[in-house]
Amino acid sequence: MFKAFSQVVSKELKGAFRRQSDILNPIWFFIIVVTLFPLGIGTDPALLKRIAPGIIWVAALLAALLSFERLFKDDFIDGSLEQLMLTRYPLPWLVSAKVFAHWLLTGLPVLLVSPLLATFLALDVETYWALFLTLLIGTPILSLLGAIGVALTVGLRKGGILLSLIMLPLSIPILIFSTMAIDAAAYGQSYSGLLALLGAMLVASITLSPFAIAASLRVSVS
Amino acid sequence: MLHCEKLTCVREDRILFKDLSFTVNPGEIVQVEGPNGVGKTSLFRLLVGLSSPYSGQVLWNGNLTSDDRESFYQELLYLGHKSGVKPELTALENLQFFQQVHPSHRNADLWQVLAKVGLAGYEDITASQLSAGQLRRVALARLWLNDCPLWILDEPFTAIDKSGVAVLEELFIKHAQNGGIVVLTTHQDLNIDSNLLAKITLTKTADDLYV
Amino acid sequence: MAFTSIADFFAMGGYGFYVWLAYGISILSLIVLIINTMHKRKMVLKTVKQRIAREQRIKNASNMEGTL
Amino acid sequence: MWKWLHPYAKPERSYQLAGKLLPWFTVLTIITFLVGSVWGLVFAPADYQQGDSFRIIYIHVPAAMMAMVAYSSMAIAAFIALVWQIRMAEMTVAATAPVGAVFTFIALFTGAAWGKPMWGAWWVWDARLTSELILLFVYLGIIALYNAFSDKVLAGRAASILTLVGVINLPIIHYSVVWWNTLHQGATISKFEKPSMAPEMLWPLIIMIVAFGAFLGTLTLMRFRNEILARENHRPWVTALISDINMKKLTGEK
Repeated sequence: MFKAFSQVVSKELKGAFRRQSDILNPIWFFIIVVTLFPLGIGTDPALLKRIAPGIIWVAALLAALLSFERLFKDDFIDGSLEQLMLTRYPLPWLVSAKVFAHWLLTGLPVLLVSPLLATFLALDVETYWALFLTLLIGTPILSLLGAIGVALTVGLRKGGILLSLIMLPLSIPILIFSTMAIDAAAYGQSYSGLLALLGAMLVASITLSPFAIAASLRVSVS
Repeated sequence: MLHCEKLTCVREDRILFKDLSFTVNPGEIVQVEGPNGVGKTSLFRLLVGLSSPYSGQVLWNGNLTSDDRESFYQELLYLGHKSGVKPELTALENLQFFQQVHPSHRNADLWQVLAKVGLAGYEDITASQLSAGQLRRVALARLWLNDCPLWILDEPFTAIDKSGVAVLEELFIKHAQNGGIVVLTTHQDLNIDSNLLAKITLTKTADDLYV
Repeated sequence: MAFTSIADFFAMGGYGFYVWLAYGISILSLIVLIINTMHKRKMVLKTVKQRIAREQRIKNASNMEGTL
Repeated sequence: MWKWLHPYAKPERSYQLAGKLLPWFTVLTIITFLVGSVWGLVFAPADYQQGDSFRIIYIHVPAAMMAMVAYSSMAIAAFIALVWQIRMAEMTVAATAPVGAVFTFIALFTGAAWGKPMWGAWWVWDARLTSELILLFVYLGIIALYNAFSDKVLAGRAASILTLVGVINLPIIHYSVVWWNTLHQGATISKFEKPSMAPEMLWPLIIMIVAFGAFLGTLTLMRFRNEILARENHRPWVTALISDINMKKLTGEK
C-alpha cells in the first residue's frame, strides 16, 4: 500500500525533474508578479509592508493555478490516468499520492522563495514568520482543492478557465484567514487562533478531498 | 469467469447496444467484432469499469465488479487505445512502474521483456523519442510481465507485422491454456482453433432507439 | 597594506559580515557555474557513449526471432 | 563577405579553435582574479565615507558591467545568427546566457549586501538594482525559452529573436526605472556611480573588470564547446573524439 504511494510519488518527481521548466515556470511567475507591485505602487516601505501579505498570497494562488495543468492533463492524454484507475489500490489513495507529489513540486518552492519576496516587500521577521506558517498550511489546501477542480475539468478541452472559476471561490476562505493572521502578526497580536482554523481546514481537505477527486476522475474519464 | 447481464450502453443519447449478455469461462479467447463506431471500445470500458453502463451488470467470479473494484482489478490487465506510457520517462522506467503497481512477476527481467517486443536498444531513451508503434509495444510488453487471469485488449494487433501477430496469438493460446481469459477486438481474423475461440459480433442497431 | 593585523583584515572595519558574505556568495555562484558547465560536458559525452551502445544493441538484436 | 569567417562555420574547426583559446583564457582569469581581489581587499585604502564596506565594489561593479557586456555580445551573436544564418552564433547566444545570468545575480546580491550597511535594508528599490533585477528576469526568460524547445536548432533561433527583442527593450527599461525611481525615491545618495576614485583604488577595479571579462570568455568558450558537442553528436568526428578521450583516460595521461 505505502509502496504504491511512494512509487506514484517517485514517478511523478522523476517525470517532473526531466522537464525542469514545469517546476520553475510557476516560481518565476510568482516572483515576477510580486516584484511588479512595488514598481506599480511605489517603494514606500510602510505602504509595502501593509499590502505585502495580500500580494504574496494572491500571487501564490495564481502560481498554484498555473501549475495545476500538469496534475492530471498529461496523464489523461497519454492514458496513464486510466491505468492508475485500474490498479488494485484504492483510487483516493493513489490520487492523494499524486497531489502530494504536486505539492512538493509547487507548494514547497513557493515556501522556499518566500523569504526573498519578504525582503522585496520590506517585511520584518515577525510578520514574515506568520506569512511562512500560513503558506505552509495554506498551500496544501490549495493543491487539494485545485486537484478537485482539475479532476472535474480534465476531460474538457478548454479546462483552464473553468478550473479558475471553480477553484478561486473555494480558496477565498484560505486567503481571508491567512491575510488576517499575517495582519494580526504585523500588529504584534497573537494569531494562533487563525492558524488553528487554517489547520482545521487542512485536516478536513486532506481527509475529504481525495474521495471527491477520485469521484470526479471517474466522471471525467468515462 | 466473466459474466455480463443485459448490458446497455448509451453514448450522448445514442444507444450503442442494448441487453447484451454473455459469459466467458476460463480458458476461452473471445474476439469482439463489428464495424467501427459500433461501440466495441465502449463495451470494453464498461467491462473494465472505466465507465458505468446505462443498465445491466458486469460480474467477475459471481460478484459485481463495481462493488469491490480493487479485487477485480487485482486480476485484470486492460490495454486500451492509449498506451499509458509517460513520455518523460524511459521505456524501462515505465515498465518498472507497471511492475511495482500492477500485479506482475517481480523477478521478470525488463530488458528481456523489452527485447521480446522488439525494443532492444530503445530501453533507455525517453519515451517521447519513440514512435507511436513503439509506444504500443511498450504497452504490449506488459502482457509478458503480468500474471492476471483476465486480459481485456483493445485492438492489440494495430501496427504489428505478420510475425508479431503470430507471436501474440501463440501467447494468447498459452494464456488460455493455463486457465486465463482473453477478450480482444481486432479486424484481422485469428488463426486460433475454434475450441478456444468464441466470437461476439456487434451489429449496427437501428438508430431509432433513442432514449 | 591597509590593515594592521589579520584580525583587523577580517573585521573589515566593522563591515566584515557584509563584505565576506558578498564575496562568499559571488565566489560560490561562480564555482557552481563552473561545476554545472563541466557536468554538462560530462552528460553530453555520456549521451554519445549511450547512443553508441544503443546502436550496438540494436545491431545484435536484429538477428533475434520470436519478437513483435 | 567575411571570407575569413567561413572556415569557422564548420563546427569541428570552431570546436578546435575554442579548445586552443581555452587554456589562455583560463590562465588569464586565474591571474587577474587573484591579483585583483588581493589588491582590492588588502592593499587598496579604505573609503573615507563608507570605510571598508566599499571593497564590495571590486565584485559588484565588474559583475554588473560584465552582465551588460555578456548581454551585448549575445545581442551581436543573435544578430549574426538571424541575418547570416550562422548556427555557430546561435550557439554562442545559448552559451553566454547562463554566464550573464550568474553575473547579474552576483551584481544584485553584492549590491544588496553593500546597500544593507548604507541604507539599513537588504533590498532597496534603487534604480540600478531594479534594472539589474529586470535584466535577470530577461536572462532567465531566454534560458527558459532555450530549454523549452527539444529541437536545438529551433531553440537557438527562438532565443536569438528574444535576445534581439530584449536588447531593444533594455535601455527603455533602464530609463523608465530611473524616472520611476526619481518619482518615488527620496533623496537616497546612490553611491553606485563610480566616485572619482584615487588611482590606487581604481587599479584593482580595472584588473577585476578584466578578470570578470576573462572569466566570461572562459565559461562561454567551455559552454560553446558543450553546445557544439550536444548538437553534432551524430557526426563521426564527435564519436572519434569520444573514443580518443576514453583512450587517454585508459592510458591515464588525460
